[in-house]
Amino acid sequence: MHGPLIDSLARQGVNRRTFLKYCASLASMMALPPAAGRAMAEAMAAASTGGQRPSVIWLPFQECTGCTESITRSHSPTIEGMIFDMVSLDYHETLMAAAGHQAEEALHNAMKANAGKYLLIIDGSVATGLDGAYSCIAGQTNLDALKEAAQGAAAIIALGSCAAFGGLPNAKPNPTGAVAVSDIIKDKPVVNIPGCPPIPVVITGVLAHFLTFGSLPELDKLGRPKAFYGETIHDRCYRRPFYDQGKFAKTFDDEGARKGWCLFELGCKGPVTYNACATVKWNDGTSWPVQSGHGCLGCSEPDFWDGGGFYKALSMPANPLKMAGAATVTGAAAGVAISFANRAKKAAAKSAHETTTLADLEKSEER
Amino acid sequence: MPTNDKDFKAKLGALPIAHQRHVGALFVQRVLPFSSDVRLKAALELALRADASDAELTGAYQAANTARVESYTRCGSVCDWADQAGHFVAKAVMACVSPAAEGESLAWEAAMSARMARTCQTVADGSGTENREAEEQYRILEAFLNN
Amino acid sequence: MNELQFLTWVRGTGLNIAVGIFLLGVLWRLIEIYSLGRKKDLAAPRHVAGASGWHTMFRRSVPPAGMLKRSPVSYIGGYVFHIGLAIVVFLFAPHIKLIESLIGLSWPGLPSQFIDLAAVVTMAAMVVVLVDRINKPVKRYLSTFEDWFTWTVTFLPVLTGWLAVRHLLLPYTTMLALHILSVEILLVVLPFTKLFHAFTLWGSRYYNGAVNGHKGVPV
Amino acid sequence: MSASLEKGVRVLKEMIDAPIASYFNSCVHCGLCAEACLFYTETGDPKYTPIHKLEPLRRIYEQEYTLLGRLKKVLGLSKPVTDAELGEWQELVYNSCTLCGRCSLVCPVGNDIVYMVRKFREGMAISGHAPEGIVEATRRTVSTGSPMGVTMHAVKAQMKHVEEETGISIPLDVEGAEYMVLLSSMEIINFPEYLSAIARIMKHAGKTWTLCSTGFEATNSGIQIGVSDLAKTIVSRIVEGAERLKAKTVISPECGHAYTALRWEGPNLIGRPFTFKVQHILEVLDELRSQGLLKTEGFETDRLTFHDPCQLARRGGVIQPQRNLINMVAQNFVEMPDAGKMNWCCGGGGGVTAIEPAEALRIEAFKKKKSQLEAVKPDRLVTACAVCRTTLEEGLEHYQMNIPVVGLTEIIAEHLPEQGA
Repeated sequence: MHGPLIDSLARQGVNRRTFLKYCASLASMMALPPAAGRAMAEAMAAASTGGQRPSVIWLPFQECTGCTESITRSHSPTIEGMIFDMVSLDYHETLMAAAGHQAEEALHNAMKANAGKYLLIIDGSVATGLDGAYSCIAGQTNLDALKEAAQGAAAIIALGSCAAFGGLPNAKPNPTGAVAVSDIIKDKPVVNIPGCPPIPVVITGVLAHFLTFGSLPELDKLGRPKAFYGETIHDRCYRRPFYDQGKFAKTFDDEGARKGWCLFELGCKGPVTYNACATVKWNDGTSWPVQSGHGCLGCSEPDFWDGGGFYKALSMPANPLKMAGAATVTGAAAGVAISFANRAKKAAAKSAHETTTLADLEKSEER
Repeated sequence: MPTNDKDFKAKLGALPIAHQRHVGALFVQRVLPFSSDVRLKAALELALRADASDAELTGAYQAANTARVESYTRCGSVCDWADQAGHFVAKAVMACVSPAAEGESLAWEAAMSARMARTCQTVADGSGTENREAEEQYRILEAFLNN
Repeated sequence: MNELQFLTWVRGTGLNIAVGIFLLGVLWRLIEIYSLGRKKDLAAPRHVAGASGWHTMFRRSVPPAGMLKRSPVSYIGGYVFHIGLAIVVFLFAPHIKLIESLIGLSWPGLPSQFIDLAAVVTMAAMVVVLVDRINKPVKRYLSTFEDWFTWTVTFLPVLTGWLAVRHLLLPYTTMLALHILSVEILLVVLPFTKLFHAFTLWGSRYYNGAVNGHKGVPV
Repeated sequence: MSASLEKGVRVLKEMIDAPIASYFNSCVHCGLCAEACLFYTETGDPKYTPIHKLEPLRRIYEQEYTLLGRLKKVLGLSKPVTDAELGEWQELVYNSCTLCGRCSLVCPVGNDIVYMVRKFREGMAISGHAPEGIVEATRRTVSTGSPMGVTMHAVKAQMKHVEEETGISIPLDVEGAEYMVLLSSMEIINFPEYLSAIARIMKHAGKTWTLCSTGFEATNSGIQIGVSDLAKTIVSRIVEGAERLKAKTVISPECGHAYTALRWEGPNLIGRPFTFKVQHILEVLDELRSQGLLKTEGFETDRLTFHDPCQLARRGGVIQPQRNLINMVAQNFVEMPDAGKMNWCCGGGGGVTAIEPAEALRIEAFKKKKSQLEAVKPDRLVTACAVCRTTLEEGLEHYQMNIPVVGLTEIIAEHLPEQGA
C-alpha cells in the first residue's frame, strides 16, 4: 500500500497529468503562485516514499461525524481520499480497524513516536461542563484528551464549526458548556476550518499547504484560511444582480424563486457569511445551497444557530415586540401618573389664586 | 343767518374755494389760542391771504399735518383735553390750507374741527357742554356774506 | 464579541430594548402632554368652511403665502429630506419585510436603485439643512445641543443604511449592525427630544386650527 | 398684596394647558416664525424670534409639568426662571410683540405662538414685569372706566357736537334697542367722525341703537397687559350694560383688540356665553349692505388700499366685510401685498403704542408697512382701527410719505344719500 503516492495513484487510473492539473488548481484556489503548484506536486508525490509520512491524529469530540462524512466522500475514489493515503492517519476512531484498548494504545504510541511533529485534527466541540464529564473516551474527558494531544502537536486544525466556534452543541442553552478548540488551546497555532460541514477541498487545501510548506496558510481574524474565507457568499453569489435590482423571491416556489431571484427575503445569510461555497460549490462542483433554491444558513460563522431564524430576512429582527406589551403598560402607567400629578398641581395653583387687583401689578418696594 | 347746520353746510359749500378758505380761517381764529404751535399760526395767516400761492399752501398744509399727527393723544396715555383742543386746531388749520382738490367742503371741515377744539376746551376747563360755538360760526358766515 | 454576534445582539435584544423604550416613551409623553386638557371656548363660534383643526393638520404642510420666498432652504430642504426619509423607510424591500414582521401589513417596494438615489438625496438635503442651521443667524441663535444631536441621530441611520446596502467602508455585517444600532438610538431618543414633533405636530396643528377656526379664520 | 415671581409662576401653572405642552414639544427651532414677524424682518435681530420670546414659559412648563423636567429640577440640573430673567424678557414679550398672530399662521408644526404670548403675559404682569405704560392704562380703565381718562362728561360733550353736526339726536341708555354702540377712548378723543358716521348710518338704515353710560368704553387693556381678572372686570361693564338695556347686539367699534376682548375672550373671561350678539361695526355694515338697508351713492375716485387690523382680520375673522364695503364706495380700490389674513401689523397693536420706550422699535417695524404701501402706491389708506390710524399716520409722517389715513365707517357715511344728512 505504501510506496510513492504517484504509483498508488497510477494503480487507480489517475495518471501523472491529472495529478499535476489537480495540484495546480488546488494551488490557484489557495491563491498561491503557479510555481507553488509544481512544488506541491513534487512534495506530495515524493512524500510517501520512505518512512517520513507525516503523522495525523484525528480526535473526535462532540461531533456528528458530518465532517468526516464530508471529507471521506467515498461514493467514488476522490483525489481527497488518495491524499489521506499519503498521510499516516494514526488515529481515527471511525476509520481505523482497531478499537478499544488497541485503539488507545495506537493513539498513545503515535503521539510518543511523532512527538512535536504530528498534525492534530479536532472534530467537534469540547465539553467543559461538569469538568468535561459530558463527553469522555475511554474514561478520559475530551478536555484532557485535547490538552494532552495538543502538547505534542506541530499544529492543530479545528475542523467544522463545532471545533472552530462551538457549533451546534454550543448553541443556546449549551447544556454541556461546549467551547471551541481555540478557547482551550492558546499556545499552539490553531487553524479553524468552519462549515457545517466544511467544504472537502478546503481541508485538503490546508493539508497540502502544511505538507508542502510545513506551515499554515494565511488566516483571518477568526483563524480561518483567507484563501477560502476571504469573501462573503454574497460577494460571489451568481444571484447578486437580482439583489441589486431589488428582485427578491417571496416564497420558496413563487414566480421569483423559479426565476432564480435573490433569496434575501427568505432569510439568506449570504451577505454576512464568509465561505467559498459560491465559487467552489459542493459535491465536486455540482451545486450549492443557493443554487438549489435555498438561502445560505451562514454555517461558517460563529453562533449561526442563534442568528435569529434561518428563514428570517437579514433585516428581520428576531422578536422586537417581545417587550412591547410591558413597555406599553409601563409607558401608559407613567403617563397617567404624571397626568394626575399635573392635574393636582394645576388645581392647587387654581385654588391658591386670589383675584388680581391693581396693586398686584407693582412690586411692593416700588421703583 | 343760517339757523341749523344743514343750512349752514349748504351755504358754506356754495362758496368758491377762496372764500371758503377765508371764512374757514375766520372760524379757526376763534380757537387758535388753544394751540401754541407756531406752525399753525403761520399756516392760518397764509389762509387769510387771498394771494397765497399753491406751493405755499401745500407747504403750510404739510406743516399743519405734521403738527396734527404729533398732537394725537397717544393711545393708553392720560388725555389732556387742553392739548387735545390744540390737536383739533391743527386739524382745522389743515382744512383751511388743504389743496383745492378737496375744496368743496373745506370750510365745513374747518368749522367742525374748530367746534371740536372748543368742545375739548370746555371739557378741559370743566365748564358745561353748552357752548355757543355753532351760533358764533353762523354769525361769522352771515357777516362774511353780507360785506 | 465578533461582528455577527454584534449584529445578532443588535437585531435581537438591542432592538427589543429600543422598541420597548420607544413605545414606553411615546405613550408616557403623549399622555403627559395631552392630559393637561384645554378649557372649552365659550364664545359663539363663527362657522367658516375649511376653518377647523382637521383642515390645518394637512393644510399647514403647505407653506403659507409668501413664506416659501422668505426661506426656501427651510421648506425645500425640509420637504426633500422628510419625503426622502419616508421613501427610504417605507418603500425599501427589507424595511417592508421588517414592518410586515411587526404588524403583518405589506406592500410593494421600489427597486433598490431608486431607494439608493432617495437615500443620497435625503442625506444631501440634510446636509444643506444643517449648513443652513449653522449659517442663518436666527437658526443659529435658537439652536441648542439638542438640535445638533437630533440631526446626527437622524442622519446616521440613513448613512449607515446606505453604506450597508452598497457594501462600502466596512464589511456588510458590521455596517448592517451599525445601521440597526443607529436606528435604535433614534428610537430611544425620539420621545424625549424635539424629534417627538413627529407625534405632537398633529396635536399642535389641530389646536392651532381649532382655535383660529372657532373664529372663522382658516389657517 | 404686591407682584412677585412666586405669584407669576403660580399663575402660569394655571395657564399652561395641553396646547402649550404640545407646542413646546413640537418646536424644532426652524426659525420660520421669525420670518413672519415684522420685529425680526425689519431689525434682523434674532432675539425677536417669536418662539424665543417664550423661553421662560417653556422652562416653567418643563420644570412643572413633565416627569423628566421635575426630575431634573429635583436633581438641580434645571435652570430655574428668575425675576431678573422675566425683567429682561419684558422687552421681548411686550415691546416687540403686538399680539398680531402672524407667527402662529406660518409655524410648520402648527405652534400657536400668540396664544402662548397672551398666556405668558399673565405671568409677566403679576410678577411685576408689565410695561408701565400699559399698567397705567389698565389702572385708569379699572378705576375710571377708560384707559385715557375719558369720562361720561367728555362723551356727552362729543355727543352734543355730533348732534349739532348731524342734526340727529344720540340715544343714551335707551332700553330694547337693536344695537348697543361702544366707543373706544381713541375715537372719543381723536376721531369724533366715527360717532357721527354711526348716527347717520343708523338713521339711514332705520335701526334703533343706544350708547350706554355705564359701559361706553370698548377697549380692554386687561387682555393686552395679560391679567384676565382685570380684563373680566372691564368687560363685565359692557355685559351688565348690554343685559340691563336688553340690547340684541353690541357693536365693537373701529378698534382691534376691543373686538378680540369682547367677542372672543369676553365669554371665557366672565365664564359664561353672552346673552347678546357681538359684532364689529364692519360686520354690521356688511350685514346692512346685504340686507339692502345700506345704500351709498357716488364713488371715491382716488387710489385706495386697505390696511387689515390684525385683531380684526387674522385674529378676529372679519376679512371679507371690509372688501365688500370699500367696493361700494371706491372705484380704484387695490389690495396691498399680503392683504387680508396674512396682512402685516402696523406695529402699534397689543398695547405697544402705550409703551413709550417701544416707540423707536415701533418706527423701525413700520418699515414693513412702508414697503407694502410703496408696492401699491395708494392716494389714501383706509383702515378700521383707531390705534392703527394714529400708528400709521405717525409712521407715514416719520418716513415723509404723504398718504392720508381714513376710517372705513367714516367713508361709508360720507356716501350716504343726502336726504339723511
